Amino acid sequence: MAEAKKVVIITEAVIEEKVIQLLNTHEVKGYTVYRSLTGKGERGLRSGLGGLLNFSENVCIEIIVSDELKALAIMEAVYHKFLADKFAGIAYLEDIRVIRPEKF
Amino acid sequence: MAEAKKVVIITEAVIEEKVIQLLNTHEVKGYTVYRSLTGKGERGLRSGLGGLLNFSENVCIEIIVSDELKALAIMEAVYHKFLADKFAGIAYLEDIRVIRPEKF
Amino acid sequence: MAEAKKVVIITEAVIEEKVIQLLNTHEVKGYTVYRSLTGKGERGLRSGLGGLLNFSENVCIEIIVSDELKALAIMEAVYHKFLADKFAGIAYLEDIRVIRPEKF
Amino acid sequence: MTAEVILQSFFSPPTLFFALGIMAAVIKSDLRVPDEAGATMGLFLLTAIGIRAGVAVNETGIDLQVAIGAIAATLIGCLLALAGYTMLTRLFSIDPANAGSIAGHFGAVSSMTLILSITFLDQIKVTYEPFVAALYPFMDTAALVTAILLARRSLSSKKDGNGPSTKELLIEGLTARTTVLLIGGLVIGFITGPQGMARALPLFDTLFFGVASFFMLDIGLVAGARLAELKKVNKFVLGYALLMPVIHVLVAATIATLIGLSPGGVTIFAIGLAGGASFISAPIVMRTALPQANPSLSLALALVVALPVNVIVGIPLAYHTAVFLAGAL
Amino acid sequence: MTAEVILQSFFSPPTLFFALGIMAAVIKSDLRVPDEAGATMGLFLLTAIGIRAGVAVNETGIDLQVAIGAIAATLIGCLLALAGYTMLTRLFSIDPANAGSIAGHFGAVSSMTLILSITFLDQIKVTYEPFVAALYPFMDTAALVTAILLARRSLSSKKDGNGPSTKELLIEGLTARTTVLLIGGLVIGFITGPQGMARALPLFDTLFFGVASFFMLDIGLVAGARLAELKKVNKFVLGYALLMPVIHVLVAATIATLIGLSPGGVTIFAIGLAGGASFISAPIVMRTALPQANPSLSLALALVVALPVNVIVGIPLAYHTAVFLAGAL
Amino acid sequence: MTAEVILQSFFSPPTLFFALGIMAAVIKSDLRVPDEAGATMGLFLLTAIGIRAGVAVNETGIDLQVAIGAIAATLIGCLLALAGYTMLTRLFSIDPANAGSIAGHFGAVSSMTLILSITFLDQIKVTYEPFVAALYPFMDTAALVTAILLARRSLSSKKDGNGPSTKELLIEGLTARTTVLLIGGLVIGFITGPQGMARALPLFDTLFFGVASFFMLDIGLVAGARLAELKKVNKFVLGYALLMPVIHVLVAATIATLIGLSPGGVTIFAIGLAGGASFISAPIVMRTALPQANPSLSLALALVVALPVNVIVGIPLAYHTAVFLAGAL
Ligand SMILES: Nc1ncnc2c1ncn2[C@@H]1O[C@H](COP(=O)(O)O)[C@@H](O)[C@H]1O
Ligand SMILES: Nc1ncnc2c1ncn2[C@@H]1O[C@H](COP(=O)(O)O)[C@@H](O)[C@H]1O
Ligand SMILES: Nc1ncnc2c1ncn2[C@@H]1O[C@H](COP(=O)(O)O)[C@@H](O)[C@H]1O
Ligand code: NA
Ligand code: NA
Ligand code: NA
Repeated sequence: MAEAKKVVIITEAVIEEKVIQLLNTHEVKGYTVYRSLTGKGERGLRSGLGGLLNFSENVCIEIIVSDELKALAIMEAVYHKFLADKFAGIAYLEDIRVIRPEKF
Repeated sequence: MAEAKKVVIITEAVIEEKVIQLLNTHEVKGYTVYRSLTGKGERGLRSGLGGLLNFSENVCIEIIVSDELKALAIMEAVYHKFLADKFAGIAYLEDIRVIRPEKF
Repeated sequence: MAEAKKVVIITEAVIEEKVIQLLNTHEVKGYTVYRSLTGKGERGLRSGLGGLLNFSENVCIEIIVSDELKALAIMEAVYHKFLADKFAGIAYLEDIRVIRPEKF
Repeated sequence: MTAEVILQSFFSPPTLFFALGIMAAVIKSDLRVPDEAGATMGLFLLTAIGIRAGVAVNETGIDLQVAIGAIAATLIGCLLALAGYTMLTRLFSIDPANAGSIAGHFGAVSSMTLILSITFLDQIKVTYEPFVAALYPFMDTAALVTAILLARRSLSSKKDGNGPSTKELLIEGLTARTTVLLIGGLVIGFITGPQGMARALPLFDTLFFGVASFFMLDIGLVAGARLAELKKVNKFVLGYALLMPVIHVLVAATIATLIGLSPGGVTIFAIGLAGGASFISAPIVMRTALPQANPSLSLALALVVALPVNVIVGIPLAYHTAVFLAGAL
Repeated sequence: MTAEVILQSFFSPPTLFFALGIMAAVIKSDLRVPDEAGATMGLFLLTAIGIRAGVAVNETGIDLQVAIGAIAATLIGCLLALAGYTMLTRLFSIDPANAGSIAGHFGAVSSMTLILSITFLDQIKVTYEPFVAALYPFMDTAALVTAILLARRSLSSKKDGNGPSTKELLIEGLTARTTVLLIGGLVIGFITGPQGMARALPLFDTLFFGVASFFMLDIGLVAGARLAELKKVNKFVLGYALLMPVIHVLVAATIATLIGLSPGGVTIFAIGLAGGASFISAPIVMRTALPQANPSLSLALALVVALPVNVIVGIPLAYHTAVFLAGAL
Repeated sequence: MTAEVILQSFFSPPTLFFALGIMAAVIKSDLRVPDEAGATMGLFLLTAIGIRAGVAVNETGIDLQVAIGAIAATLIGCLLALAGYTMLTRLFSIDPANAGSIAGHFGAVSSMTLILSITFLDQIKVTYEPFVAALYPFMDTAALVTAILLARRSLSSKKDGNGPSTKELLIEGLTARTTVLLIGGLVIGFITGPQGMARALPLFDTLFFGVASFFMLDIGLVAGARLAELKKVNKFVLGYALLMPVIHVLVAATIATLIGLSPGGVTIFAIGLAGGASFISAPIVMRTALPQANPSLSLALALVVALPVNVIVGIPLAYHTAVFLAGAL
């Protein structure tokens, strides 16, 4: 068991792929995506629009990394590229413990 | 980066709107909802009933607040109004770190 | 409010029931399941295959227990029985605080 | 002849699909109908009932009978809920919350039973007053509101003001999706008439029976998964669930015959509206209106006891009662 | 006669279902159409339009008119986006991002309006050149790309290279699901012809009208839930949304008549392609191409203003304009 | 004439929709069929096959041939799995887990290929023994169980007792949703017969071909998204996937002719049951029964290699073989 960090990003479903591309440039070893979330924040209520489009839905992307600095770098990058002024979204960090640290 | 608290509430889908109304009276700045969960607890297995109704499904509502006392107040309020003896559900708290604390 | 541990297991949807059977042998008092996740890890991209089968989907199973040793035992058991070499998946642990500790 | 009609009802595609669903659940097959598909079939069937009724009413015209029917449906809804609640609390000593919840489920309308009573008449080629299906919300809302109010009067928790008020309950009943689709479909069908609707009927009319059959597979799967809950049910309550639909049918058939409905219309009124026990909308209403009640209990009674009994015995029984009363009264 | 056609359009099942959906949302009914059901109906309708067009083209043969139509559709797409953008920025002082987004939504094609213009002609039994629906991607992509490029030219953020390039935009338009299904269906229908497709037509042809009607219930629910957003909309912009479809129809009808389309073909070209404001694909494209724009604004205008106006007034207007121009030009 | 039938098979709506789906995936269109819609179409098609077969058997009656067919199907399932496993391990030195998984996928029945073989015969108007489709679970379960047992015998991990036992495997096969729907539909169709089912046939019969076509779009999208995985596949294994269906067809067609099936029945037996490689149920079974096997490999072979080859070449080939054998034997 070793310490690791979990970065959580909740943002608009339309940019899911772009966020993942950015994660890949940071060479993350894995991530998990939860889809079809709804939520509310500064930029108002975000919730589905019938079956027409996933455009007002949120997704949650979680990335576990062993290295705290890397975690912070990912958060900053996502924050500045997408969340600061363009797309609705938040990013936060949690401390967790994992079994095989070299995996993350 | 600043400390913040994440309150997590897992409860019956039928009261989602009521819980959110309660959150609004606490003037939370945002929340995120995960739908269509299943689970098991004191009050037995809770899982979907075909397409007939969402009445035995769970939802997870996450609220991030910067202020620990506010987080505790929200948990207590939800717990006493809904979970204590009426609806199936649990509530817990996590420590997290966020980028723009004034948002929460 | 008391300390508790949350064990999180993210793995293939096809073994959801088997993991839950294992949890039952550990006499957990409850769990929550999030379905239809997608993700990427050592064993490649895992995401839905049209409506044909849920076989390349992930699920997230969360178990809250008051006792740290029990949490570790669950993680180890799931890890060795399913994740070590057979099925795609990860397991991790978070510290949380709960309202009625005897429930968990 | 009764036996023959019961056989015909039993060996019809909807019943057989229901049985297949139950069996699949019992043998723990991995067969699942996606939730969204089940929900969509349900919406479609309610809309189709409304449309068919509306088109038919457009052809036959409206008269005083519709208003009389609405009043009768409302009164019967109140009456059945009151009778059920009293029986459950007095005779079987059930606590107020569960008594209210069960009486509400059985007083409310089961849209599936309504659908099946219509497919039954369609199949044996018996006509009926087309507006009868549209009396749904009157009986449904009346029964739910009555049952909830009775239970709340006896519950201390009624004072904590947490549940919905009577007005909220009425609004909830009248804006429920079943009401909106049935009445909405009826109005649309009435406005457009057979000509305007002609090109949409291959969907709403021709496919109705097939979709109703396939939908019963889903209902059967859900019912089958709840069979185990029956074991936990108190024997008396089980008896109530077996007998109550029959009483509902007899009472409602008599009144429907007295207000002048044809045997077909009486059948739908008696079993499609009064006899069925709601397992789609009532559970949701009761969950928030009487949260102290055990939701598994009322659901198991409505879905696993009342529905099969109604499908196999109740529908043909209602039809025969209607034919008998038409001669007798 | 115009009034009669407007009435006929208003009292047709699709319009009435749309109204039912809006009403259900307004009275806060719990009626919801599952997302997946709505999406599937949308995919089905687009495929069916393509198939029907393809089978019809197989019967009539292809000629030069198709190529001329494609060029005309592309030019009109650019023109309408340019006109809209200029009007919004110059006359109403809207900022570039929102002006680009709104002009793009209104220049792009609304597949729902396209579907309804076809059901309208089907119902009044007017024929049309079958290939016209397939001009969709030409006008749609041209309008979106033009609007985005105009907005980006005025935005400093165009330099941060974060949004898609012009080439990416073109590719996005041509690979969009609407394009793939319409053109794909057209090609499949064309290859198999009426014989090969015969056994699939009970699905793609006979059910088309019914599904289009039922789908409008879903669209109405979504539109109804957004009615509130109208209050926040600037009055001038509201005027733009009310007037613009009419201008689009007049411009497009004139050009379509000049290139020799029949009144039916002109109707589809003018309202089904040019007059509608996209509320399915444009919002997604604009969200990533011009993220600074307010997505609720353009969506409310397209869905809550333009769609109802088009359904009730626009479609019959386009048809009458087409008939008038056929005589005049 | 063979070429003509191949062309007809290639240019039929199901094949063209499959090609459209693959193309949409290749050009990275945003076209997606919602998972629930795909699943529902699959359930519907299996039920419809069962119902159609049951109604037909009701008309023709049952005889000894059904029992003989079931025995033959079981034996062929075992035989094909054994042959495949031996070939893969001996000739191509594939490890036991992957060899078992691949042999199981190819020995098991592909419900899509079954559906397409039926639509093919429907379209060229060839009749067949209606019960043949219902032999599905016999061949399917026999092949899966045989392949898994062979692989487990060679794997040390078989001792850790983690995977399902032989009995569990048999139960899994017989309670699988494909089995339940096919056999269930067959029994229902048989009980009700043509009269009882008449009102449900607009759904289960008239729409069958259209839904099968549209469903192939979804399958094509899924297959297209997996094309890349082919590059990683060992050349020998690729050859196995290309050749094996042909061998299956020849073996099964011979036996089916010997037990006296008509050319139509032989076609369904040979390609609809034996020739197809399962990509819906087998992957799920294998994932838990032989978790050491690479799931992407077998899926890519079944879906991206065997399915297209079968659709284009396999089905017409099986039909011609059947016609030839009917004359020769
Ligand atoms: N305080 C919060 N707690 C939980 N989730 C939040 C919070 N604020 C924002 N979110 C989520 O982040 C999304 C975008 O937030 P925003 O950019 O503030 O509109 C919202 O739709 C919510 O899903
Ligand atoms: N120990 C636990 N760990 C994780 N989730 C739980 C736990 N206990 C309860 N839950 C969740 O909370 C819901 C309601 O719990 P209960 O009120 O205990 O029946 C369950 O259906 C689960 O989704
Ligand atoms: N570093 C990570 N962060 C978040 N989720 C991960 C990570 N690694 C793996 N996962 C999740 O666990 C699943 C299985 O991982 P693996 O066994 O590494 O292929 C993936 O599909 C992801 O959903
Ligand atoms: Na009732
Ligand atoms: Na337009
Ligand atoms: Na096979």
